[in-house]
Amino acid sequence: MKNEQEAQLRRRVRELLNRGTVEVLLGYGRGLTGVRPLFVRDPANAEKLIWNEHCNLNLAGYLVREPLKQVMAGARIGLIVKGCDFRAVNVLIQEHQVERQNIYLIGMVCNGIESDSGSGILIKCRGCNVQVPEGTDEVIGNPQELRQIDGDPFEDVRAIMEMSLPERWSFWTSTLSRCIKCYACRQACPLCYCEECITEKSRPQWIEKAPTLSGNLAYHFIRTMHLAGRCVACGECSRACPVDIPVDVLTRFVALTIKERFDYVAGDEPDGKPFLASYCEDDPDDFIK
Amino acid sequence: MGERPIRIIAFLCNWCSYAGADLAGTIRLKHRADVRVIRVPCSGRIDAAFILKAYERGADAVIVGGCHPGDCHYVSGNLSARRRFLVMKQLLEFMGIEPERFEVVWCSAAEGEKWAKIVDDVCERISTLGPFRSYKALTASVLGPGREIVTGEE
Amino acid sequence: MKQLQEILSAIGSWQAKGYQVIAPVRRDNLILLARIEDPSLINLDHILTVNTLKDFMLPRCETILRFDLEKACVEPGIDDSLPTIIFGSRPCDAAALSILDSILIGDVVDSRYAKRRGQTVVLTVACSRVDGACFCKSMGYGPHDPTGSDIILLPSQGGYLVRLISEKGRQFASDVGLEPDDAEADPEPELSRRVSTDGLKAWLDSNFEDPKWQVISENCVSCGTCYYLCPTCHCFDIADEAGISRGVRLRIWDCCSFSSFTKMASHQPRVGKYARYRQRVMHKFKYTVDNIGKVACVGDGRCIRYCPYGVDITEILKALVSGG
Amino acid sequence: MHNETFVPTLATIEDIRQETPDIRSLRIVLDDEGFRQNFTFKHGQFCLISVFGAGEAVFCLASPPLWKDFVEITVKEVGKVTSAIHDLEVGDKVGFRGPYGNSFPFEENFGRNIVFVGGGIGIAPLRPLIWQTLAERHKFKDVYIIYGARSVSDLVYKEDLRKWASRDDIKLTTTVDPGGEDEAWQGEVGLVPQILEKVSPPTDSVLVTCGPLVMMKFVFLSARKLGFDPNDVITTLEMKMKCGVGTCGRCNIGNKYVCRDGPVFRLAEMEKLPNEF
Repeated sequence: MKNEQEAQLRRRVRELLNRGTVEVLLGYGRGLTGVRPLFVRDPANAEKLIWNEHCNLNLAGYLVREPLKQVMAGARIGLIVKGCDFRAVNVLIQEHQVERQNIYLIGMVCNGIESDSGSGILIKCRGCNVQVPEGTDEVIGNPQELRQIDGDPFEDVRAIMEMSLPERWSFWTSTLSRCIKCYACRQACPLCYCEECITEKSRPQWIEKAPTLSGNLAYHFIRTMHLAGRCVACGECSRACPVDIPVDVLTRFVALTIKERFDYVAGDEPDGKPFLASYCEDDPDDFIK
Repeated sequence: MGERPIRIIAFLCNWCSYAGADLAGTIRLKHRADVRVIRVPCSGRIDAAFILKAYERGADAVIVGGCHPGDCHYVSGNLSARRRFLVMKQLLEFMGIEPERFEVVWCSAAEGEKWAKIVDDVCERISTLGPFRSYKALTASVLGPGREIVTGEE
Repeated sequence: MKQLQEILSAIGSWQAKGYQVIAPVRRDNLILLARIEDPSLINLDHILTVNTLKDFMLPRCETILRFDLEKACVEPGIDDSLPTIIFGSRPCDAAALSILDSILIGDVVDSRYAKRRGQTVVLTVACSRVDGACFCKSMGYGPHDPTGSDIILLPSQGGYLVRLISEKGRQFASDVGLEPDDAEADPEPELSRRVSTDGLKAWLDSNFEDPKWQVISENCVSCGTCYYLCPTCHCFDIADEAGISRGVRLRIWDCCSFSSFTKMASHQPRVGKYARYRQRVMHKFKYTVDNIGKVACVGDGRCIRYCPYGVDITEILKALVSGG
Repeated sequence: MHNETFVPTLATIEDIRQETPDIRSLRIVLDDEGFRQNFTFKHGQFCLISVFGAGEAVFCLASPPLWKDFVEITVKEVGKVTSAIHDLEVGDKVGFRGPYGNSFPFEENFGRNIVFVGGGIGIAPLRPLIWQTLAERHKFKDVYIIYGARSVSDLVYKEDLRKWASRDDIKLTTTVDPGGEDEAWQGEVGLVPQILEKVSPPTDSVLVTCGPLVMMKFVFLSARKLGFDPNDVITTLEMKMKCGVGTCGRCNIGNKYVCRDGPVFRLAEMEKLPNEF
């Protein structure tokens, strides 16, 4: 089947680079087994860009990392986003990490991302309401060809919520015992951009440096708290984990809680207020004595 | 039973809840002595790391306390904290920690009696629940038996 | 030729004598090297395990010492290392041990590492399959290479041939009654991934400053995956975990891609992601060569397989030496 | 005694001298008698000191090997371990590992002029060599010491400075940065490299220097300008270190490990290393 969307993307990127609308563009390229980030500066290299149902990566994190972070001021950086990735960009804008006028967003109409393991459309895509990204500088793809993606995007989270407390404890402790503290989850997260992570602070040392179970639990708990109201459920953390820890189940549980209790979804709009940096007089307080 | 007494850490804001706890002592309200209080400037200062560190160092439960809404010395520290505490409480439970081990309380400087009652209630529930053995077991697991990190001052 | 069962029963008999057996087993969706009690759980249907032998020789966390300040007492961490049989790891992982040996058992001896190595017998099961990330041949090893192994089992017509490599291996084999075979093994599987190291060292010797370093490290997000899964990376941190008066000092894996790795209170000598990535490449392909005469890479390909963002060391080595 | 590579031996703090508001020197006595009696080191080597619970950090041995029965270290409060050291009192226990690293050349410089150039706490690693040189003073020609700090109160080893000033076989010049002088100050005012150029020692001397990184870079420039051979300019480097024996992997500058191949380097060697320190 001809990939018209990909062809159109390459055409547009070539134009944007030729015209100088963007100086560098970050999109998807081919990797050993699937997709990897591709920086395009030379219009001729636009041919190397790919777009297909395996373009799972959320590239927004590169905006706040070297080398793009350094060229951010004044430069126009092109970024290819799916509707869900755009939420991460919005959070970065809300938190003043990225200036909207410095980036040029190409939104891809998306029919859902297939899992690499062949188990169908990813859980994170279920119930997607941003298949056609809105608010990007341009959209590539045909909204007419979309199919609705049904299902519960929190199915894996709810599976754990249905467990008893001891079952949950044993699930998390046995899963987290595999953690080697490589910090791939943190580095992959588009929203973990702190110059100095709390794990690196030594006075006091809040989180044990060693990959002991207590240190691992503290790390993942605190990281999840730091993503409360910020996590856009892109799943980069779990995808990056070399030992298969479902890190995003933690952050998505919090996202679900915040959605249900506060009707708040992270990154829905660029001028939204960060969840934990704001409050309402009538926020829930039924848990307080 | 017959084990070491339970140990509960309370992080209380300087302006209301700490003063409330202080009042409970000053007017000699009889309440359980298993709670150690750590004073913080505002409930807004209480970070998730505090709670985890308390468990790591042997706390069987943690109480966090702030001013009633509207009374915050810094206007809204407690209201921001309220959101965070809700998430923390839910997340602890999601990871399998009994909800009794993390309590949130609003307590004014005049509510010595409320504080005394909360302390008694929490202590009672934690005594029934028992020490937080599952958390203490964590430090031993990766390093193997006999090599556990002993940081609690048992 | 021997069947797997025959070999496993020999190993089982050594378990009874107090040896621990480390072998590949399935854990959820992963194949990991782990201590096993039941040899029947051994899984040899893998290309490579996620973790490496480093996990057992230079563990991700070990207690150097424990202290009790009230008693003014400092004592070395309990050494409960056991005589160990490693079974079913691959030739690249064994080769990595020979590199670690040269580094950690040199002028200065890393006492814990040396002790563990001394009481470990490595029974490698050579590869009958490889994948697109494997490039051991390019690093001078190969799917049937015996470097670092004490005994290597070569696949042959559905069974295995026993080849005794080291004195330790010969001793072990005679103790368990494992006879060596001299029949011909199946041919080595072909590797599709190749990289030439011609000119690499010379290029690294004279191009510490080069704009290419910025380009090749562009995709890297500075996580520690490639380090933690690398069989030869051995950098570590030493840190105390303590309460008020009692605690432990731990040796923990550390990683040159973290900016905290070289950060001092007074200054940071290595600034920038590209500089940290350069350190990784230089360390493996130049500094270690200068210091011990070996490249610190065995071509196991884990860094390629597990990098979340497709950073590919062979592609990078090619890009570095290529003109332009 | 154990033979574990990374387990320190216990030592006791015998004396503490507050050098400046944020620098103190500790006199440390090794507890194990056998180890103490056999303990020896060379000027320029370093040790690792542990404060149990805070961790371990690298310090140069700041007393000369000829002072027996104890060693001294000089510590500026900058991070976790150094702050913990600043909280210690006489009688407290620390862990000691060492000596590690190479040392300053000594015998090969007999018959030559020696110029010591120190800045701030950077004089600490030079101190053992200075005292050793003075102990064998007749084997050298002229001895220059140029030492500076930000201000008068930041000068360390004030007692040593008095002793050196009172000897007529040392050409001692002390200096403070402009604005760092007080009313009683009788030394120079100016940055160390400037004073080095002003003193202008003969260029067939051996120049040994240590100080803040910026100062050293300019001292090297000045030394070059004065005409020193880079083989005769010697310094000692500091990098983050954990193991002390060349395996933890963080103190390298190019293929040289500061803990094992250093900390003492000649300018000629350093010029061949990548600029990553």
